[in-house]
Amino acid sequence: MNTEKRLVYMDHAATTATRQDVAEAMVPYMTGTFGNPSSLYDLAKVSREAVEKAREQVAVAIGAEPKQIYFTSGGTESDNWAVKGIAFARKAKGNHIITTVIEHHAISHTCEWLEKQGFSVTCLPVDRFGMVDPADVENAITDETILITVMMANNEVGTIEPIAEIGAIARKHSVLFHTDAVQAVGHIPVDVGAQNIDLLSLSGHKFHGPKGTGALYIGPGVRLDPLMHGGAQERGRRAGTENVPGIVGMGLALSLAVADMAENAKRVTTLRDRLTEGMLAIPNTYLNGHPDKRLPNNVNVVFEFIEGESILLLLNRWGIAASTGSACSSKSLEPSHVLIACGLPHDVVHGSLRLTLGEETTAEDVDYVIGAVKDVVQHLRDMSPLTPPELRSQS
Amino acid sequence: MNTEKRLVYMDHAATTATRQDVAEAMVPYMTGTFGNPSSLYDLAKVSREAVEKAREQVAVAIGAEPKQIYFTSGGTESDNWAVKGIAFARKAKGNHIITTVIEHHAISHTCEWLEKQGFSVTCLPVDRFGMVDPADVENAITDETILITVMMANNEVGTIEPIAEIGAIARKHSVLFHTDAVQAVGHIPVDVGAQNIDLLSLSGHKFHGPKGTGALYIGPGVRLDPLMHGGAQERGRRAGTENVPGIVGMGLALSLAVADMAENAKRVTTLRDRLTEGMLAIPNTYLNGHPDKRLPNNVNVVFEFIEGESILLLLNRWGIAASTGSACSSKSLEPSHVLIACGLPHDVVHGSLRLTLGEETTAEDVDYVIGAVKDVVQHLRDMSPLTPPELRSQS
Amino acid sequence: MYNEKVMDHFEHPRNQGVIEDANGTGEVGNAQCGDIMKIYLKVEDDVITDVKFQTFGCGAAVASSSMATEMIKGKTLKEAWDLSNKAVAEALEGLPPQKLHCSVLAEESIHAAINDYRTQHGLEAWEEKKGSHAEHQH
Amino acid sequence: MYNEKVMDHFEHPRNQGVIEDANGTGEVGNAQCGDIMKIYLKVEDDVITDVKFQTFGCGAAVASSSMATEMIKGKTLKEAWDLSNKAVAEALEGLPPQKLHCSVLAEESIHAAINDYRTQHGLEAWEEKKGSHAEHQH
Ligand SMILES: Cc1ncc(COP(=O)(O)O)c(C=O)c1O
Ligand SMILES: Cc1ncc(COP(=O)(O)O)c(C=O)c1O
Repeated sequence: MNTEKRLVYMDHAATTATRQDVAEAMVPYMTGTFGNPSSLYDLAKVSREAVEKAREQVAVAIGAEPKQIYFTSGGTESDNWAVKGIAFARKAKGNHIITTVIEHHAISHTCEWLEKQGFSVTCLPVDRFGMVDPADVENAITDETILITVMMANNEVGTIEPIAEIGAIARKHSVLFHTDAVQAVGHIPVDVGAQNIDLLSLSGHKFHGPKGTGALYIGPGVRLDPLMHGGAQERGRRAGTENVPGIVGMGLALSLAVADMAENAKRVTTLRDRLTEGMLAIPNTYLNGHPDKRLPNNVNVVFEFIEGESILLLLNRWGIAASTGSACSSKSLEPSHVLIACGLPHDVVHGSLRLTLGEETTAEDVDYVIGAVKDVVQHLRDMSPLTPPELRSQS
Repeated sequence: MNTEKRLVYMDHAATTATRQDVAEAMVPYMTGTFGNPSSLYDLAKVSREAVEKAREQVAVAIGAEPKQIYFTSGGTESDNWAVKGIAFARKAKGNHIITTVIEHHAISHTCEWLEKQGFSVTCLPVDRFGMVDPADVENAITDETILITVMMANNEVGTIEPIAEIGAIARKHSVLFHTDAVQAVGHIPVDVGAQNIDLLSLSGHKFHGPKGTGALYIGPGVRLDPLMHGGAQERGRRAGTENVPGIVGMGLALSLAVADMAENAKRVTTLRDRLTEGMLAIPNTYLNGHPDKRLPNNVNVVFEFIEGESILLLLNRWGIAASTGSACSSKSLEPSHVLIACGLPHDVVHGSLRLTLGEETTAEDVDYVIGAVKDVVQHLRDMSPLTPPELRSQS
Repeated sequence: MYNEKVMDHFEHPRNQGVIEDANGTGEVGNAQCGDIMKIYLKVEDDVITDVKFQTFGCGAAVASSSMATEMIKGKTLKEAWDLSNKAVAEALEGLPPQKLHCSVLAEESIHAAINDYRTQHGLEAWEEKKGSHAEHQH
Repeated sequence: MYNEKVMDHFEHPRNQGVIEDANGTGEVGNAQCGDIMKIYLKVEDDVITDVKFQTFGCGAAVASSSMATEMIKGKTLKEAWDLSNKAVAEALEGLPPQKLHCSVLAEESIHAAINDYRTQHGLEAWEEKKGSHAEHQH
């Protein structure tokens, strides 16, 4: 650790800071203009208009109409609502749901719970790049199929799925299609029309908006049960007093993210590729996910002979915040289901490292991280009983 | 309208402004200390500690232990989670739920949905003061009963229910007991132990905390299905990236509310009684809810011969924000189920007005409101075909 | 919720009150539904020379009464009969969808008052167009 | 997540490395579970005069190896055998509940190394106390 220590946040896929301007835009709706938008006095009107403006900002960002956007408390709620809402609303039509092995737990655990309620779930495999095959989707459809849910971009390995093709297949067979676009929205182009999407989940804190905010896009004619029963908010589909400041912040953050998206993605992709190169220069290191059909900000690699939590702890001492798919760092003590699904051997899966870049990431940050990771990997390989002699330090 | 116009917020039961100090305490957790509490680096540690501090603040406020507090996105989510969570977890034990006619829609619509899923719901009546009779609860219990849910204080008429007694009955019969304490917490003393409560819902924006925050208290040994499936947050019971700023704000707001509660309640009760007196001095006007077992901040009256939405619109022109149980102001076009349940005739129920006071309400505000309401009521009575001649203006 | 035109008619209702010597009156709605409209007509030579209303109801109900009475004043009975709820809502520059029934109430109360005049004067009551009130559902 | 003591042993592991002429070695765990611990013993006159470890695993696994080797250095084989995983965890001033199995791994790897020494030297392997490893479940 002979370099000057700096703070480098490389976990943008986990969460992002709320932009300063976004936070500032929220505060007035907390303290001054705090009215309940459902009320009828003037104070409420201002809140209501702010909510409707945000609805339009979100709609525009994904090619939807404002009235198709419903605000929620986050990606998890949107996912739960879409899947359970469709399942319960359509159970008279059929009880079969198609999903994939690489979904976020907000989808997979929801599907498992629905299985306990009598639904039947098909969980499609992926190839070694984490890619779903649209042909598999088509083959899995039965007369009973009521919903297909496939994520737009994977949160661990960054692979971008063939959503438009899957959507077209769903439409051809008149099956509803939901996509968890939590990692995609604000980062890559999304268009619910062109991509044949019936329902789409997004989450505010993944694009520098506030935590505890999200939205579900519900396409024309799609009927689903509420997840939140109660008041008549959100045109009777999602009850609960509206989180006005959060909604305002999410709308603003998304409109800003989308405005900068093309330029930003280009810049971040360059840095990503530089970082990937630096990682792969370390021997016995492999890239996870798709080589180019991947999120502009995602690097996910696996180092043989060492374990991920140890890597994170040592990187933390370098001031670097990152993530791993190792079981040891997960509360469930299960290694990443995504890496396993991509065919990574069980004994290697523990050595993964996910680095996700952001707008503020610089080339210096990247070079600093490359140096730190090299040091850390060597340190841990020297300690590991698995490391072959030629990879040990000459000390 | 010959008085100087002021702004008087009389709708604290709908929502409250986030305190300035609370909003300021939240901002750093948006922009600087934004880490995902589930991660393992230092940035996350600060978030995690802030969340745990808030958990303790909430626990202390209701006599619980921190590990029994689970953060949610609001009162609606807490209610949905409690009722659906228990229903699905215990459906093998029984399918019967006991509730009351005066619950918030977050409970009543949830129960109606569960009825469609095959559960059976008993909806207990109330007396003319909106009070539930504990004996009715006991009589409704069957071998199939898995949950009793009765609100702690009613949001429309302010009546405080005999929660400790109902809790004791539930315990005697080994049935779980949930209470929607959204209107109570931070306003009147709550103690989950002394009141025999197994599950309790609360909502941050009702005590000057942020919107989009809430909590569910889950007592020892109580098992329920998640409403939000996904990640392992909140000890695996409530998935979704934690809304750290919101949680911090709610914890702080509640601890401040509870610190001032006794003094504040005394002051507000005095103002409430002054306002009630002023209202009842208007002829053909009646108080709704219980005369003294009611929330310190709630005044709910009904004026014969006029309609509530009109009252609100005119009060708004006086700068007064208030609420009504009239069908005309509700999106569902149904008049208040609570007022109907209290036995108010259908032709009178439309003329109700709810005024809910707050910490910042002054005696001058109260007198201004009394003057305004008198003027407005007379104006509308003069316009109404129902008003008897002796109540019309001499013009 | 309401536009400025509606609010203007709600706060400054035209023709509010009673005509003591009205020769046609009509009342529709009921208190249970939350709105009642009563129309007083003074008809001379088939022309409405004066009109007043009393209304128990929401902002849209009051505004619809006010606007509708303005629109029929000085009109023949036939012209007044033909005033549709849609015309009233349009004159108000729009009502929220759940409030359209208030304009229907205005149409209905005018019809009731006209037929009251007609039957009192030995004329046959005019018939409502079928289905025209589909929107007024409680 | 970890206390300072654990982090100190993780970042500055004591006795990490290999003893080329060890007369007892033990390896437990497997890569699939994410942790492997290997212990090297140098035993002279029934006393552990030197000990080293190699570990593949998380922070708690490394820290447990480091602490356990410190605790048995200079001890008799019997004393070393009696070192419980609980004692290791306590010496580390506590481990998160889901990480307690790492201290079990330390105990097990020491036992394996001791029995390796014993069997190599014509002694009978000692028997594990029954149920002592209940916490180590993968
Ligand atoms: C792909 C994906 N889906 C869903 C979620 C859940 O979103 P949130 O944590 O905002 O509820 C996340 C992030 O954690 C995610 O990456
Ligand atoms: C008694 C009661 N329960 C539940 C709720 C719902 O809370 P929220 O709107 O915060 O979801 C409210 C407030 O609207 C309430 O008054």
